[in-house]
Amino acid sequence: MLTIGLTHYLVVAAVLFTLGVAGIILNRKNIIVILMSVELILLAVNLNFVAFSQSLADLTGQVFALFVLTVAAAEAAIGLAILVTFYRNRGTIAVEDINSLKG
Amino acid sequence: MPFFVQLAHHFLPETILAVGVMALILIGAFRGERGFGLVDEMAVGILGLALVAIALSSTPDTSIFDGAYIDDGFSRFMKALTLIGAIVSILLSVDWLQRNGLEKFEYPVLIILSTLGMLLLISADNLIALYLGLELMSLALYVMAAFARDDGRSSEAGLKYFVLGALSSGMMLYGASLLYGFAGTVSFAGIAAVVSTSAPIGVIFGLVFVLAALAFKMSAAPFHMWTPDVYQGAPTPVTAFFASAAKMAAVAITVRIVITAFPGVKDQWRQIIIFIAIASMLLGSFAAIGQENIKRLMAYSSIGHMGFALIGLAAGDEAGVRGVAIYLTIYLIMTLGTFAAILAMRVEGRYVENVSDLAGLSRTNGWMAFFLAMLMFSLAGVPPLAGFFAKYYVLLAAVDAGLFGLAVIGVLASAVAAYYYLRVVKVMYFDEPAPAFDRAPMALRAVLGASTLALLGFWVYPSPVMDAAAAAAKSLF
Amino acid sequence: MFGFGILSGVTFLPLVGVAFLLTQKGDDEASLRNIRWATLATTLATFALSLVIWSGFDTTSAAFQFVEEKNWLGSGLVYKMGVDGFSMPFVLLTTFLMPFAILASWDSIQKRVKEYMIAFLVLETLMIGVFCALDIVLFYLFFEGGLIPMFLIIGIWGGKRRVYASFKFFLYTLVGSLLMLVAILAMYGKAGTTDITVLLHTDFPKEMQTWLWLAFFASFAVKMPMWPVHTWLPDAHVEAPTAGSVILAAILLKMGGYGFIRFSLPMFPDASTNFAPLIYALSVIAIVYTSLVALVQEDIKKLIAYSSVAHMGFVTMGLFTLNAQGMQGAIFQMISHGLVSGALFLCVGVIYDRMHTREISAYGGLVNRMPIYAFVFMLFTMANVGLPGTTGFIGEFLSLTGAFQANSWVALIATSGVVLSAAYALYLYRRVIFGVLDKASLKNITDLTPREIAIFTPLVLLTLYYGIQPQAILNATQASVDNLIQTHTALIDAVKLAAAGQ
Amino acid sequence: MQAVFFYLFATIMIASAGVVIFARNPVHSVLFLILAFCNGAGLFLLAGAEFLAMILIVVYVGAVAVLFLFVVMMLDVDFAELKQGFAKYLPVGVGVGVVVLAELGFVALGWSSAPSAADAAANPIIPQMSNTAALGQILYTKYVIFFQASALVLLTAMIGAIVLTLHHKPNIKRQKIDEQNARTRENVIEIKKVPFRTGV
Amino acid sequence: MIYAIVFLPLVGFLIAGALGPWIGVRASELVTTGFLMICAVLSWVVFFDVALGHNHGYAPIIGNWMTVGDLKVDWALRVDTLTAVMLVVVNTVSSLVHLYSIGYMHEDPDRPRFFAYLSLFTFAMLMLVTADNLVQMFFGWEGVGLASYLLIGFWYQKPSANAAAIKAFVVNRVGDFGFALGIFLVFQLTKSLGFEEVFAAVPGLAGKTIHVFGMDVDALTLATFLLFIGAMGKSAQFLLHTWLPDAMEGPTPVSALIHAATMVTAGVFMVARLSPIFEYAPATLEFVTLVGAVTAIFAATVGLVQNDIKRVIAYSTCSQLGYMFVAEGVGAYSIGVYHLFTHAFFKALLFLGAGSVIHAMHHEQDMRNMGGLRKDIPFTFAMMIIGTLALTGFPFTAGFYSKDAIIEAAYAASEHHHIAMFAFVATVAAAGLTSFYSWRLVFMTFFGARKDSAVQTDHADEEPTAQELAHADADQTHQDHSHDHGHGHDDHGHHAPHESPIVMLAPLAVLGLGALGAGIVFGKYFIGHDYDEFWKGSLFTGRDNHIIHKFHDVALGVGLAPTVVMALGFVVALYFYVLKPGTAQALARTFPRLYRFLLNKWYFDELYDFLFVRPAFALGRMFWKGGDGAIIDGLGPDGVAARVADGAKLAVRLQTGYVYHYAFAMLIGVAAVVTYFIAGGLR
Repeated sequence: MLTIGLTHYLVVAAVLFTLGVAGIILNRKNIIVILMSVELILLAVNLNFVAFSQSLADLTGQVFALFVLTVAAAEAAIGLAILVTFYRNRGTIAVEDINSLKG
Repeated sequence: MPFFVQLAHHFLPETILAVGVMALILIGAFRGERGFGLVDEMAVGILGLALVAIALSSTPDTSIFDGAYIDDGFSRFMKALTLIGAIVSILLSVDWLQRNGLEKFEYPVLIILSTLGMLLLISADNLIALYLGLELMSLALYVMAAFARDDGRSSEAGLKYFVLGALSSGMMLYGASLLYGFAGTVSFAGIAAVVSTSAPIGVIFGLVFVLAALAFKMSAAPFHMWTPDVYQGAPTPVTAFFASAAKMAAVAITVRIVITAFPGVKDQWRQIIIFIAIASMLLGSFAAIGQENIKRLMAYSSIGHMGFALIGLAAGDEAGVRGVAIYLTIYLIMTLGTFAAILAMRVEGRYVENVSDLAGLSRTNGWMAFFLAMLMFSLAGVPPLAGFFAKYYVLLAAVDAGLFGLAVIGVLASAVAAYYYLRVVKVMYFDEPAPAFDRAPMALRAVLGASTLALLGFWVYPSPVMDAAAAAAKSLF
Repeated sequence: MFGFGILSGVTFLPLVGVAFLLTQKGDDEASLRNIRWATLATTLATFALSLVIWSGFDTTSAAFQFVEEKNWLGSGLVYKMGVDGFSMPFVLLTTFLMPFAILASWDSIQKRVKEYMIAFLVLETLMIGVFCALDIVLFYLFFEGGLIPMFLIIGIWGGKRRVYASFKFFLYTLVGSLLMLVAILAMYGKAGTTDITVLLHTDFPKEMQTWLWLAFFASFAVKMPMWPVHTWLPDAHVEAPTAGSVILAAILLKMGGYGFIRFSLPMFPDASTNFAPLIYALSVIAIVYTSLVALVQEDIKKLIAYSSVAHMGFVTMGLFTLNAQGMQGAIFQMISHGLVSGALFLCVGVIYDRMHTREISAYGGLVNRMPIYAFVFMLFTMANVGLPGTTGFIGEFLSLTGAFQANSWVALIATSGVVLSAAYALYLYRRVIFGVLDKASLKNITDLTPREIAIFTPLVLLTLYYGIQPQAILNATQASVDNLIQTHTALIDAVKLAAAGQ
Repeated sequence: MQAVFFYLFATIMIASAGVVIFARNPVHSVLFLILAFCNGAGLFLLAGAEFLAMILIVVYVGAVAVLFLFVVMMLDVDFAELKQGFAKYLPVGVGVGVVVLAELGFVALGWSSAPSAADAAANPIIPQMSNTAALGQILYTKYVIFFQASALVLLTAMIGAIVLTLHHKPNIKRQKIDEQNARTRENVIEIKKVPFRTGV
Repeated sequence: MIYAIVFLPLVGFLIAGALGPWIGVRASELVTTGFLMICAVLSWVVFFDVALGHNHGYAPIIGNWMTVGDLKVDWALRVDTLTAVMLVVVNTVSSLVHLYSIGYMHEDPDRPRFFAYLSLFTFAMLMLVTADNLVQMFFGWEGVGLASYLLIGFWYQKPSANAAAIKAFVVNRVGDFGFALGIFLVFQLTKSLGFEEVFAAVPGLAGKTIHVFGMDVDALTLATFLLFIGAMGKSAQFLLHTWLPDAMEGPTPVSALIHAATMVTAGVFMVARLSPIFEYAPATLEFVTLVGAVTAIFAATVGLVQNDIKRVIAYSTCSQLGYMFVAEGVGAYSIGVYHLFTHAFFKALLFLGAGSVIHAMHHEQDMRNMGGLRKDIPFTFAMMIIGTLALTGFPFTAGFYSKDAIIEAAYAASEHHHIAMFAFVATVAAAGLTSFYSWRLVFMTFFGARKDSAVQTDHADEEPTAQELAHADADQTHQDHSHDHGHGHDDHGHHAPHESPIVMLAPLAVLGLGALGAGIVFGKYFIGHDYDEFWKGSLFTGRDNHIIHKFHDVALGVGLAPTVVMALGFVVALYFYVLKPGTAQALARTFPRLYRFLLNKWYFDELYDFLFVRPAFALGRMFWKGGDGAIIDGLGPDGVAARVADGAKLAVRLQTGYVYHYAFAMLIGVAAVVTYFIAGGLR
């Protein structure tokens, strides 16, 4: 329990991942929170990579995590840009209101 | 192999696109709003150049960049399809963009960037390359979906696609991390080597997450939900691009990863693929019934078709992959043709996209009605049109692999699907005419006619496609 | 040229006509006339070419003749065409009836004539192809492809409920055929080829045969159509334009029977033997059931459509008797039905063109003004009833003779169909033709025009000629039938021996 | 000691992640997201990924999270109330969530890498080399093509953000220095002689 | 020569039928009648050559009809004594009827068609009697059925005629159903359908049992039984008789030709032709006897009360056919054929006479509207008397020889044959009844007071006419029966009865001659001393069958019995209708139920209507709306389409448009697959 091993990291990452997914599904308030949830998921993933990297004594995991971080930043930028566009058109970003396309 | 040799021999199409897109951005930046026409034409040229580069390359299958990237027959085949999809999508888009005030040079630039992502994706031979290719493709697609930024529906489409796409990326990454953690390597070959000896539940987890994300990209059920909304909301030329090029890449990487990285757990992934295939075919068949918006109809149709393509993958052997390759080729032609027709649906300068707007088309525009009808019959898989051969080869592989149940469900689903394709034909041929369409630009007519002729004549001289697909499939095994 | 043979020629000749029609523009009388004559000429040329084939056909051989083969599609698929005793009569029937279909549409089709004629010519190509194909996938191609033009013919030029009917027709047959497709694929997997001549000599395992048989059955039973998957037929017949009904009844329905002879019986002998009782049961139900239904119809075409189902019951029953009389009778019955039901639909078309209704109650007493028509209709009614001296009798008699040897109960019930067929056919005839002509709308109805007489004359003569001299057709099929029966018997005996050995 | 910090970081991170999701005020969500990132960086440090930890702070907290905050502020969204119907699906949603969590936990708890995994390592960690240097070594040699690709990703993001949000609004008065400098008296001012009592 | 006999009528048919409108009415009449005259003469030549001469018969093959496997069927014309007899009967009566029709139908505009039909019928009948195999016989069999159908429905504007035509065809088809099955069984047993081959194979099959219809039965019994069902249909025997009275809707010459002299005797002919088979099936023969006897008595009882002049004769025909079957049933085929021969003359005579009466009365057929005609049409009256005498078996007329022979044969056979005794009693009783109704006809028509035919009798307070009842059930859709039988009634309604023209009377005379003399002249050949020389083996009798010899030796009482009852019948009729008119009505009122029972022909039409016609329509409707509509379409295409539509609705409803639902779906998808694998892994 006191020696922190791979499993500890994996469990923490799993919980964080689940929270992120739950955030997307349960959140009904606004879409920004969903974007944040996505960031949480990516954090969990990075945690996994780093933990594996340490456990396997292999840098590849960290490289992967580095790219994830990079891309996540780009993703966040685009996500927010689309969000702003949407807000300009509709004047809302409430999740419940994003349903003019359905069926 | 020296880096630049690798670039020149095996990375040429990608290099052309990357360098080309820089140039286009510069041109666009300097010419501003007026740059669209030039950039657009140059974009076609660049993509065409890449296509030529692929067509002319005859190098043996080679892995480059320390096993991160592979240049083989399969990738060349799929890249060619993707590039064709991209080129035609641009051709289809010009008129629409101009009429809708969206003639921005960023559009072709984004298409090329996205296409570049697709090429990376198709050739990816490790998880990092997979991820980067996927994201490069997707980020551009998110933007393109929302490209009509003054249109609320376009924004909504972009938003939905983005949110769900980000979720799927997260899932894929989580799966990738598990795979990496288990195998200690991100290369497909390395994973294959490890997994062939033992495959604990953790690996299966990783596989499921990765496949879920890829299924999302190719819009297979139950990860398809974004598809109808995005297809409907996105600008129509963008939808065409989604439905053509993007799918090619997504299916290609799915095929590559399960075949090259997971041959040891074939039984497991086959079950996943079968599940996804059946769900997609059923959903695609049922949900499209009663759709009034033809783009939405095509969205559901594409879901069903992806399910069908996956039948070939489920067979998991060379014949199956060949089937998938043929299927995608034919599907690409059908999709582009259909979207050409959809883009030609313009009444008094206004674009319309309801099935009922096609009413009586056979009398107001006989040729277009005929072409579209043939496309519909082909999509329904009625012989002797090419759509039948697409289905034939995947079913053949499935039956050979003993997947009778899957094949039977597949054909029954296609019978249901035939209903809504027929409905389009019925509206065009049996109903009283609606207002006639404006004359479509040359590009649309050419694409529509050429694709229909290709479908009609496929059975006369199919061997180019057949041989290429066979060679492509062979390189994976 | 390109090494294609005469069969490809006859198959694709109609497409040449199509190419010509495509060059025709305009809706004026002159171009309409051009279109009609060109179509007629094409069908006549096709018929002539098929006669050339017929003249070179060796009836004493059970082998495939005029075989041509081309590599195609790779992976075992070949473009292979050929005819034998089973297919030759159907090729002739098809090419023979097409000119009549065109003539029957001469005046009655006034809108979109060019498209109509193109649809028919394409349909002809596909129909001939079905009977000539010697590759099972090629067969399937033609078999399914025929749905498209027929769908359009019913849907565009059909009656009030044409949409429902065309969809029902298309989807019903599609579902059946798709199951057959799966079976074809499985056969390919097993045999490694789709060449029919090879498949005929492939032994499929028993278990597999069962499934393959059922899948083929699904397709052919719908196409036949057998009870209880016949319900598309009345709707399709009723709504289709006259020529469409003619072709539907005369040729498309025969594809199911042809399929049974070409595939189910020789390729899956065990399963065919095992499933024969099922076929018998469905056939006799069809005969009695649909005859009774025909009795109460109010629509002329629907009545004839139901009677077609009953007659196809004789065919399926005869085919599965697996004796010479039954099978020859069944094949003959198909040819005969092709002539007779085609002619009957033409008869309906004659009065439909004049009155634009198919309600039986709208007619009555036509003989007063249309004696020639009454005679023609009577003759075909009697042929439909199976009166000796007409083709209808030969088919019915032979298939029943065969059935009696195979299963007396089946023959007993099926024979009762002759009573019922007399009842519904004469009841129809009486209500349409006989009686006092007291309906004001009929007062000015005219008798057959010379064009119509020209249509019916050959049909009348052939119906009578083959009723008295059926041997021309029977000879053509004999070698193939004998060959099939011998092979089948040998196979079944071998299986029995093996079973006994264990 | 390591364990203490691990538990500390992990607990705070998960707790703040929970707040991110459930906070009613989106500004609070962003702030707790930053907290979660900081603690995540702590965990990275514990796992020996110093460079990544710094990147996380610099890029994520410094740029991404601030961008979020900026957008939240800019859009000025309401504190949306939970709508009806939410409770109806909650049990199902929570149920599925719990199942997923249990499964992930099951995998995590029972984790064991393949025996050959450590040997398969393509880029073994060399203890003598600093984390940053080692990463740099790989990134600019072996994975340079990915490095370029990620650059294209960022380019795409830039173009995308611009094309979606940059508005060239007409009728906005801007200072055009070159034009202003280029003005001469001659072509700006025109002198007219106006006769008396007739008006212009 | 035989070709000429058989095919001249066909040529006549084609000429009159195809060219009738061009060559004109008169030419059509002359061509067809002329050809038939030639045929008749040639037939007699053949008769003298084959039957009375020493020619043993021949069967030239015209050509192959069909050859399929073992089944080989040829077109051939078999000529032997039996055929020769039939040729004579058919062609003689037919030519006379052609001739007669020239007069009878002279008002009808469609005469070419009529004569064409008559010739067609004759051709078919000749094909039947010259058949050398069962299939060709079936060809003729159905051919005469077709001609009968056409001729009954000749006046197509009459709904009742159409109904009767259909009824005749369909009821005959019921018989054909058995005939066809019989042919199939014979083929199965002997692998052949040619008479020579079949007959040769039959002795080897005697007593053999086969397994058909799930039972083990005696092969030949079943075969003959099935074949006999065909005979019952064509010869209007009990249970399948209902069409014959209705067939009187056709023109009267048709009734004479088809429904008295020739076609209806096809069944009798068939049994005689197939005597080599029937002889080996004693059980069937008993059945034949039974059916014949029941028909004889049944038809006679119904004939007692009918008022339509033609129907009386029709029932009489039915009854006489029963006699013939009784003879054949007891093994005396020659007697059956002999009665067929004599009956053809006197029954044709009676019908043509009745036709003459009807012609005289301007197409009035109800005897209650007739009376006292003997002075107006004396020649017809005389001929009718001759016919009646022959029918009732007045000594030395034709009927006397043949009918008495049957009764005696029945008695003679009764020592082996239980049913023969019943047959004897029945035939004797029927002889009495025959005498009664025949004389009743004569008395009602020719005696008593003249009635004005122009005034329609008000039937309201009387019993309904048989005709009304017959048609009430023949077809539900036609409830308007006009009494306007035939053509020209209105034009000539007010003229007095008149004698018919010479073309009608000449045939009567010829037939009258036959009715008087055929018995005396030919008796010894058919059933007497020259039996063997005459038949030359064309009829087969088994080794134990001595009936031809035994019937001559029956007791005197038996021989006298028919004559006595005949006389009795005459007396009763005389009393009822001449001496004390009104007795019949009184009797009818005393036994109303019996009267109605007989008048309505034992309610057979109603029974069949209830048992077959209505259920057939009801079943058809049920199968159509219920089976096809509700069940097959409901569960099949329409049902599937509805379910698919439901599925589509569901799929669309899942597509809510909410992002979180979509994400949730993805999660569920992943969770489901993962759970599946974990569950699989744990297992």
